[in-house]
Amino acid sequence: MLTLSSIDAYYGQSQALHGVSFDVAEGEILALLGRNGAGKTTTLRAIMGLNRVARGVVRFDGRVISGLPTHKIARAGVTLVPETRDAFSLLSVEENIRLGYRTGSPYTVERLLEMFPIIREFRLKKGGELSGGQQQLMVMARGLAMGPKLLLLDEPSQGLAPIMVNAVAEVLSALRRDRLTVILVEQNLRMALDVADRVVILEDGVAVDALSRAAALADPARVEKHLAVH
Amino acid sequence: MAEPVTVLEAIELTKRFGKNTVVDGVSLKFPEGRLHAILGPNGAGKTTLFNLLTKDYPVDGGEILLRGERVTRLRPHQISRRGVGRSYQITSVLRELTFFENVWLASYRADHAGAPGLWRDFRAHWATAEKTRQVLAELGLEPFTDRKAADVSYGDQRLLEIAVTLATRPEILLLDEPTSGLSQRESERVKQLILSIKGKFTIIMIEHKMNVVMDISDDVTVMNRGKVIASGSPAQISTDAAVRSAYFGL
Amino acid sequence: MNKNLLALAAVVLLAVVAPMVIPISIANEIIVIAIFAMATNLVIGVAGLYSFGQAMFFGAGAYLTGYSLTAGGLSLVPSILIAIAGAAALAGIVGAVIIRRSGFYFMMLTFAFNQMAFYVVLVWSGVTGGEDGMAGIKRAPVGGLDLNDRSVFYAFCAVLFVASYVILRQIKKSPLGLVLEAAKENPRRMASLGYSVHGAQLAAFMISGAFAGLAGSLYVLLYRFVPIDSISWIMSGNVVFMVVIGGMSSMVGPIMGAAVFVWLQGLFSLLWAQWALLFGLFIIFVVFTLRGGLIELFKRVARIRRAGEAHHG
Amino acid sequence: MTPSGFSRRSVLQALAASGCVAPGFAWAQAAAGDLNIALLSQNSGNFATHGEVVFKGATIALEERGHTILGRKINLLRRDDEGKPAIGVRRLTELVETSQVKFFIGNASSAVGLAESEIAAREKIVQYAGGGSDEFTGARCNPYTFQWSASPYTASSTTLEYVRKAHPNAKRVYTLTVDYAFGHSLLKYTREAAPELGFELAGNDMHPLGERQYTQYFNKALAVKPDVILLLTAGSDFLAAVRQLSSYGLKKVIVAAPWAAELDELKELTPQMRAGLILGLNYHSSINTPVNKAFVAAAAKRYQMLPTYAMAYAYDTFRTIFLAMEKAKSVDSTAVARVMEGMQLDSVHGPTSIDARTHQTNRPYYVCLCKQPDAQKNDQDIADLVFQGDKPQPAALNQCSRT
Amino acid sequence: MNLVAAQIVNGLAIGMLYAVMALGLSIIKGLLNVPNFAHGALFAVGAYVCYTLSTIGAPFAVALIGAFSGAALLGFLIERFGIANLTGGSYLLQVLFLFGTALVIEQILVLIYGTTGVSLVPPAMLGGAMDLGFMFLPRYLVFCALVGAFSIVAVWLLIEKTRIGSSIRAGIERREMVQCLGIDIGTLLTLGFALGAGMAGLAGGIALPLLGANATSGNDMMAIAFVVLVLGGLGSLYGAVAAGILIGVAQSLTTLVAPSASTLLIYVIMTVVLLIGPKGLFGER
Repeated sequence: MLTLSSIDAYYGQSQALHGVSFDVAEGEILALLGRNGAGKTTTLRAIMGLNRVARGVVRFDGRVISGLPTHKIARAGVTLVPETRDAFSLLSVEENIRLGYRTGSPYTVERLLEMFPIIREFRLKKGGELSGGQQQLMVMARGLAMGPKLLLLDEPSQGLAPIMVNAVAEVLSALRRDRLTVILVEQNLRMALDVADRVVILEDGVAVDALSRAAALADPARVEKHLAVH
Repeated sequence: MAEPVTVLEAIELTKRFGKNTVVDGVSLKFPEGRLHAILGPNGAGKTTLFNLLTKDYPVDGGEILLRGERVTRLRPHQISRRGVGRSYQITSVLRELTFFENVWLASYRADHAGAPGLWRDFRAHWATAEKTRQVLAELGLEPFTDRKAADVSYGDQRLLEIAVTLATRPEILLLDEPTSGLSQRESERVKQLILSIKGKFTIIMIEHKMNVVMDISDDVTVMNRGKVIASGSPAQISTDAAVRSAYFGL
Repeated sequence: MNKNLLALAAVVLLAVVAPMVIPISIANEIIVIAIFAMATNLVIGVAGLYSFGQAMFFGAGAYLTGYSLTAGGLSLVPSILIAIAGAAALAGIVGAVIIRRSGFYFMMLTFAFNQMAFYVVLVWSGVTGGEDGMAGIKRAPVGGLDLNDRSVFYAFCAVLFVASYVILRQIKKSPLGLVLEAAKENPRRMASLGYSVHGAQLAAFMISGAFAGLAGSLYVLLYRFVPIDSISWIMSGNVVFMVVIGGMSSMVGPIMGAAVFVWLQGLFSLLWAQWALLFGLFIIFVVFTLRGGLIELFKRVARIRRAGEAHHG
Repeated sequence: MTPSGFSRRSVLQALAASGCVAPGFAWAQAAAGDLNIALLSQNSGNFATHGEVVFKGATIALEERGHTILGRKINLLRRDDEGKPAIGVRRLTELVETSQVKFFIGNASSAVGLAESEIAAREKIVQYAGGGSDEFTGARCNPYTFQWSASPYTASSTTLEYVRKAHPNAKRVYTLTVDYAFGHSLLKYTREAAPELGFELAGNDMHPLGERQYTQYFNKALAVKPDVILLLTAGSDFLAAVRQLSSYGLKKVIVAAPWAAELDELKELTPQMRAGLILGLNYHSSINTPVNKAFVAAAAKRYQMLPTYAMAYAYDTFRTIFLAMEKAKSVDSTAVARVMEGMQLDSVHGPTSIDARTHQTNRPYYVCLCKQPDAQKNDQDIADLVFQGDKPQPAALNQCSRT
Repeated sequence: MNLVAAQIVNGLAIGMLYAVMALGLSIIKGLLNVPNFAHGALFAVGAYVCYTLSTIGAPFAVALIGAFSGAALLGFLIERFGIANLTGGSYLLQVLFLFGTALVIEQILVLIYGTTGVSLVPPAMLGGAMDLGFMFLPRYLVFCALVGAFSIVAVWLLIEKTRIGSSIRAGIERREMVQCLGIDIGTLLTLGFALGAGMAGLAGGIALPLLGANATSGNDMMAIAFVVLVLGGLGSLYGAVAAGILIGVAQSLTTLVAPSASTLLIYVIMTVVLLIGPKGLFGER
């Protein structure tokens, strides 16, 4: 469904991605792992057209989307839920979600309020009045309201209290049941491996490894050595 | 051996943004001459802690002691003049200026306590210019002397960032992810650089690259959700359960 | 170094040649307004503080000179010095109050202070002459020079003009200038290096005020009259546009801006009553073709020439 | 030069004056013995119509004598002062330097005229001013500046005299005054003249120059139930005030303004807004004098329009200057100025004299009553001349220190 | 006491006019981060459109709609062909462009309508004054306040209750994210500018019977509108409305004690407010 072929991308003036290639199949959840600064966020932003793709091509649904303006990529069915949780703080929760809604989306506002019970009670509050976790859920709901064919999720559990992490995990499982195509950037390895079908590991702007969930679970060291402590 | 002197101390430091408490009652002591690493997942509040220590942000609660003096209410440039130098996570080099100018500004500050001069061409402040060239040479950045910062690679900008911080000749050095966004080779260079200055300064460093942290730091503190969850030697930390859980959710 | 001398030579040449090709009073006004524009560039271009209240200092210089010469009964040089000191002091007071505000708020505050100054001058007509302006100003001789002679007065202004250029250019290249340029880009970083950004900006604001005061003072001596326009916000707006049209990257830009503004306005107004239309179109043209201002023209020519030389060499 | 379109000549002139062409060009004309006289008026901005009409008046004065005086060709140099003192001074200085101009007339704005009078005094240039301020003939009088407009004293007293005559029962007068020198002097003279005519000053408000919002003043004024509202304000401030006053639809209150606007400017108001307004004027086309009749006929022939203040000002001042030149048999500005002092002539106002000391033109002031909308014959038929008076400023009130 | 009440009523009406003008500025400043120096010229355009439509016999309501539409169309063109091509340039460049554009618009108005200004008598039913017992209140002032309030409510509904309105609010806060939702930011900015410009034109139309119109008559209003904008606080759309009414009432009340200070007053208020609370009265950013 999505193919990245030898992407070079820049973060400001500095080159953040060096020839990154991978693809995502329809209905698949792909986890993008790597340390801070490895280029995960830049990859998502490059797909979305927010960062310039200097070389290489991004194909989505058979057509080249690299070079298109962001709103056209969005209209083609790609949705980004950024790690910065860009809630519109002056809009109510419901308005936030409605703003994302596009006709024909299977995720109607009503259904989303159903899926995210925790935000249903805040639907008339302003986005800015929510806690970090509530905002995260709201922004995910807003992304889903667009009825995306491909959802880009950037660190949805980052900095959240455990109860909220669980709520995010539940939503991810729901997406998995819906067979939605997702690229998930996640530092929480357990959460990533819970839902992902496949894992791609970035290090210093290079895709250094790609493996299935089974392989990752079988050989955790292979993943962990790129990520942290040891 | 006598206990080393504490040069910088945070007491119950707290910072809130709206409803989110980003730094939540953090108390830490930084002894003189040691390299202290701060770890934690994204959003743990590490950079905010730095911003509080350098007074880039006003403090919502708690105190900061610098060599025993209460500095909680000072302004950023006053903190800087008391010998606290800092580098930023997002490169904050002056992109429109050359390497020379960037480092010169830091050296000049160290040389010159009063108001900046306003007649002689800044390049003609020979002593400062000489020191500037020295710092650039030490970090192997001479070839870039007259290049605009915007025109070089990210890695070289990161090195410039450190050069600028060193040129202020601080006693306490706060490095915010000095290797972020660098390639393996570049971050090895930075690591060697930090090793070479270790011991001359008190260094506090936010870092994600475990190999860097484990190889060079004396003490490690791990933060998560605004709180300190573990402190100790690198070896202790690498096996700490709370840390593994914070990182991997295991 | 070479480039500096070249620019200085060009500025001197301009000052010498101008009165030969255009009416001397217009040439004189151009060099006086150019001092004002250069002073403004220190604040806007170098320090990145969008001041829309520069006429406050120009006008302060103008009225102080007028008052010192008439009611004060002082001679010329002390009057000019009082104007400079007074304008700098006013800039110091206003700056101390508003320098911590940034961007659009700073712009609006400078504008508001300018308006307040204007109304004070308008209402305090016993001293300032109000709407009718301040009259009766004479150019007393200075050290045996008869300044009533147009050419002598022009030379007097030209010397001060070149001196202002040299001083303001030096300030731009001085440590203070570099600190200001750097603070424009990243004030937080400058503070973390230990610089008092507001202190440096306040200094620039005062220096700019002082030179604006000098320009106001010379303007009054040129026309021997203080028009109330000299402190109007329109003057503040105009000088900003001169700086932007001319180009902010060097002190030569504002000089070009002032020359074009004063001269072109006169030319257009002779051609057509609706000259402001031509002027507006000219501004739009500059905005779209020469983003760096008129000074870009020279840079482009230089670039083409360099390219040509490289080609031949 | 017409307001739109360029002619080759105008471009050449412009280039010459601004120094694009060889600098000698501009001097060539004077060297040939021509007389350069200047017209500095507002050609751009809000009162740009003024500049156009002034130019027409000047043209009639020149054409009347075939563009020659004492055997010399007269060149009329026209410059735009934008209605700003600073620009007026700049343009006049430039003219003095490049074209040896020794005679000029100018803007209706006193501020511009007074700024220029400084140069007139210093460079010995005859200025025949048309502004409203009494400073021209008062504190800032000088040997070369003459004043064509009536004294504001004459204006205030004449206007009030008419109100007294037309409305014998009117008693309470509320004044709204613009807060700068011109407004202050009108107020001063109103306070002198009103009690003598049996008016009681019920109140006064000062409004800032450039005020756009007047309803709050009228609320305050109407609260004291005046018989007359006297507007001591001018130009666009006056027009805005009248517009907003008309929105009250007052029937009983008399609205008068001794020195507010000329008929050209009144065109900016609709006939309903200005109906019944009592207005003091420096000139009206129906003045019944031989010179004026000839002038009105010339204007009708040349421009198909009724002359108003601006046109008459330019015509009458240049005509007077030319008469003085003939009398002096010289175009030397000092000689001409000496002749003008105390000169007696027949002007558009009829027999007229110029005060030798103050340089005030002693002439009548006119009061008009604006017509009801249905009584207007055409768009130039705005107001009827109903009264005139010529009470001069009492010597005790004059501040001119010349002897 | 009665006079105080009268001045407050008067101030409310005038303040509403300031509010309409400043709300337009606020939308433009919020979305495009440009101080619209052509706002005064657009005000004049609205006034002239209203005048022209009225003189050819259109009902006053239609003339007001025309005033809005005419200025909005012009705003559309200014953004699409001007400002949109200057993004990435310096802030001052955009300011300079708007300044030049304002000059051009003013001069074109002079070419079309001449330099003598125009006036319009409001329709008969809006003429005259109502006797409220303690004051005479011109009917047109009441109308002015009502239309002002009505148009503010209409804009409020547009911005709060419609999809495009929430896009505008969202766009003011986070341009990038709005694009990620599939909204064309370029079009949104153009529409936002057109809406703001239309508000200026509408204010010009409403003000026509009170202030008349000439090519530069919008500049005085623009200066006040900028003060109102800053006073209300950048980033707060409705701060401008509250501040506009506040300034109108304050100016009106000053007339009772120190009339000649009323112009000075607004700058003093603004300075004091900004120095005490640096973000204006209702600023959120």
